[in-house]
Amino acid sequence: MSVLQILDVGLALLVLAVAVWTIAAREIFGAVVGYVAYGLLLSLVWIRLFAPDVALTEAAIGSGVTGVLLVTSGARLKGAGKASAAAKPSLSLRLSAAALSLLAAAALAGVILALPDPGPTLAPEARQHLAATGLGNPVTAVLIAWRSFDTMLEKIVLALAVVGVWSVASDLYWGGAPAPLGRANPQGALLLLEQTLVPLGILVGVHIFWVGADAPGGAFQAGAILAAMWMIVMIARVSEPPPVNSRWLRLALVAGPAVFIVAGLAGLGMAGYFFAYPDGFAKPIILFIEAFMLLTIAATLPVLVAGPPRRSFRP
Amino acid sequence: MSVALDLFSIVAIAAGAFFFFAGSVGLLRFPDSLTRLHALSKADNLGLGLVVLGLLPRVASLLDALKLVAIWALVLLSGAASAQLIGRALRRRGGDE
Amino acid sequence: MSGIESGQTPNRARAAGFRAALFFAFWLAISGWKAADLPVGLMAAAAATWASLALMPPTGAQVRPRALAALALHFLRGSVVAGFDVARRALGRKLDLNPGFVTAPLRLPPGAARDAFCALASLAPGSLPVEIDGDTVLIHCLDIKQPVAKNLAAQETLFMRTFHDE
Amino acid sequence: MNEFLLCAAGFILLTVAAGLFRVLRGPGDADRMMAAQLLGTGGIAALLLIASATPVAGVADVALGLALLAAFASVAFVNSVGADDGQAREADGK
Amino acid sequence: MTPSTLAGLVGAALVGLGLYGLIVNPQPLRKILAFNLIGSGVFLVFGIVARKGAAAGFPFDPVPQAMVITGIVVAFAASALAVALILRLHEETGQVLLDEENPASLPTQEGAGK
Repeated sequence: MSVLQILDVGLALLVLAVAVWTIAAREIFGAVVGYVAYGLLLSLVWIRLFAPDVALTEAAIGSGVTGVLLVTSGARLKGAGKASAAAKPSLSLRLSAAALSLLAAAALAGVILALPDPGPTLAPEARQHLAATGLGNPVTAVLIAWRSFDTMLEKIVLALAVVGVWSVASDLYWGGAPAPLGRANPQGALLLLEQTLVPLGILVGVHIFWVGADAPGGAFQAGAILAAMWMIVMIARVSEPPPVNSRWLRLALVAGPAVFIVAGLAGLGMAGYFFAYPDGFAKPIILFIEAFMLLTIAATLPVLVAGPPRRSFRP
Repeated sequence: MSVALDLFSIVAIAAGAFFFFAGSVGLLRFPDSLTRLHALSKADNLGLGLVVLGLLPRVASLLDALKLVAIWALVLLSGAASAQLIGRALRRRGGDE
Repeated sequence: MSGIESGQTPNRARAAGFRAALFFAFWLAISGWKAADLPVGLMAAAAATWASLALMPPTGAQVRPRALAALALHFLRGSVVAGFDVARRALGRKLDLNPGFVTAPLRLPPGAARDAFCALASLAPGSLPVEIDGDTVLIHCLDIKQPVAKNLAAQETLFMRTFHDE
Repeated sequence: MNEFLLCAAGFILLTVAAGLFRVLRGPGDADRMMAAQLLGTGGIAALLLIASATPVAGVADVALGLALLAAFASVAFVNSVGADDGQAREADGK
Repeated sequence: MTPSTLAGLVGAALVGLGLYGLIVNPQPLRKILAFNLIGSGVFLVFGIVARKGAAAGFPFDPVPQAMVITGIVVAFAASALAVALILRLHEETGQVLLDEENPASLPTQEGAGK
């Protein structure tokens, strides 16, 4: 066994241990911190699977933004969580759940061990499409050029999630702004972080967006980083979550899918099928679409974390 | 030359790993939350700094070296700020558990 | 970086130029200097400068490069000493701890400069500023027998020498 | 040399994982958050070491993203302890 | 055992763990956590499929990886929606258990005003 294999096994055991803790922790908050750590470890696993694009997404969204969402809501629910700790499910339920889970895991493991190696692959076709787009990063090419329908629908799912979160609001507050993300009187260290980290974060976000055409990165990862920066600014109370009827906000939220659909229709009109990019122009068009997706993701994630409106439209 | 550079890498990275170890030990052994915060914020930043230092001779270009240093600087900034943030939260709660 | 905001245009323009140059240098460090990427880098630096000016209005402070180097060296050394200090205390057979709080006066006025100084001070050995109250800072120390307040004052002098008003 | 880098990565992961015992033991939520923060820094170090020893492109950018978000969860945590919007009055029995 | 097979097995175990947590934990927020564990387990299985599909000069098959990236974003959106629902339930009823014996009282107009 080489060092690398030992490292892999250790990493796998660590991931599993943290996952067990996330499920078994007595308090909500402990479980949430476990989940943040879990997301970090998972991005190491993705690096070992030769998937830096996924690792970056997992680090930014799976661990970072989801972590903030859960930490915030976990603190809000803390009292309720403690009171309910007594209501434990019965032994029989737990045993049957364990049996069912074991069965599911074993079946999945069996499938994985039975996978042919090398397995069925779409990589050669992806290679062809990559050549047609002029991009260098196959994952970005798949996302925007080849499987663009999936990506567009996923953007629409994001918009639907925003509609869902907003519609949880009580009628009184419709059209108003979500509760502030941060507390009054932020302390100096938070302001320092916001003043120095945010401009650097913008640079890193644009960089990851831009290299995403040819190297690991792209609109999703960059959008998540920019979203995180906006959230830090809101936590420092330098800016507040915008009201849900703000026109600019709504434009930003739909810009990505809208531009995507327009580009698809243009392809239909010009080259004969939905999402056909004309030869030679694929790369600029893809980057154009991605820029709007970046905007939409950077706007959507903080809006989802901020939650439904909690303050009336006119204060 | 390359042997010397390798030796330098090994020494620096080993030292970095040592400080991570010390930080973890401190986190586990120190008696109250605020002293544990010291262990965290001082040892692991230095550990990462030494690991970055050790990796510098191994990078392909100056660009990669600058990026490594940028990563360290960002962690340093985040670490310094979050140590103060957590410290004040602990103080506010009287949180010397 | 400290003092009253002057708000004069040339001042603001100079600060903007200075920051834009810094951000562009950071962009080059993370993204490289291929000619095709430069326009994007300039746009990113402009966006970062805009954000920076909005979040931290310029105050007309000047930086002395040599003093900055001395400051950086001082805190780098302090950071190393702090790491050894923690390691020694953590790994010793018996925990060598004498924790407690010390209050120290701050001469820097409230603002970005003070926040930055406190962040730097949290890297110094044995000290961790946890709360600022008016013009005093409450420092948690690993060993209250160390001259923490005196060291802090010396560091502050060094810091104020580096960033000075016009 | 690569073996050494991987050993160092494994060792760092091991030590920060030991630090994760703080997540188990607590006692306070702040201790848990500190352990997660330590894992973040150690994870970045391990990532850089692994990247230096194995041929995967773009790992430096992943580390850059992680470094940028290193304080993110802690900021949210500090922000939410005793969140004073009238909802979270917990009765800590510590 | 190759690293990808190992990761796949971890994925399978995570699906099992998450499923158990989803059934057993009565608190909705914990159920969200468990659900996310299942999700990341499935993503890891995608990861091994992507790795085994290495061909045409790529060390991986980019299609499953792209799907995982969209999947992570969708999982976040679903979590955010679920959290919003839970917080609203908590606001209305003061409790967060999904429990038939203690049915959450229906929200009233007065209750909406906080």
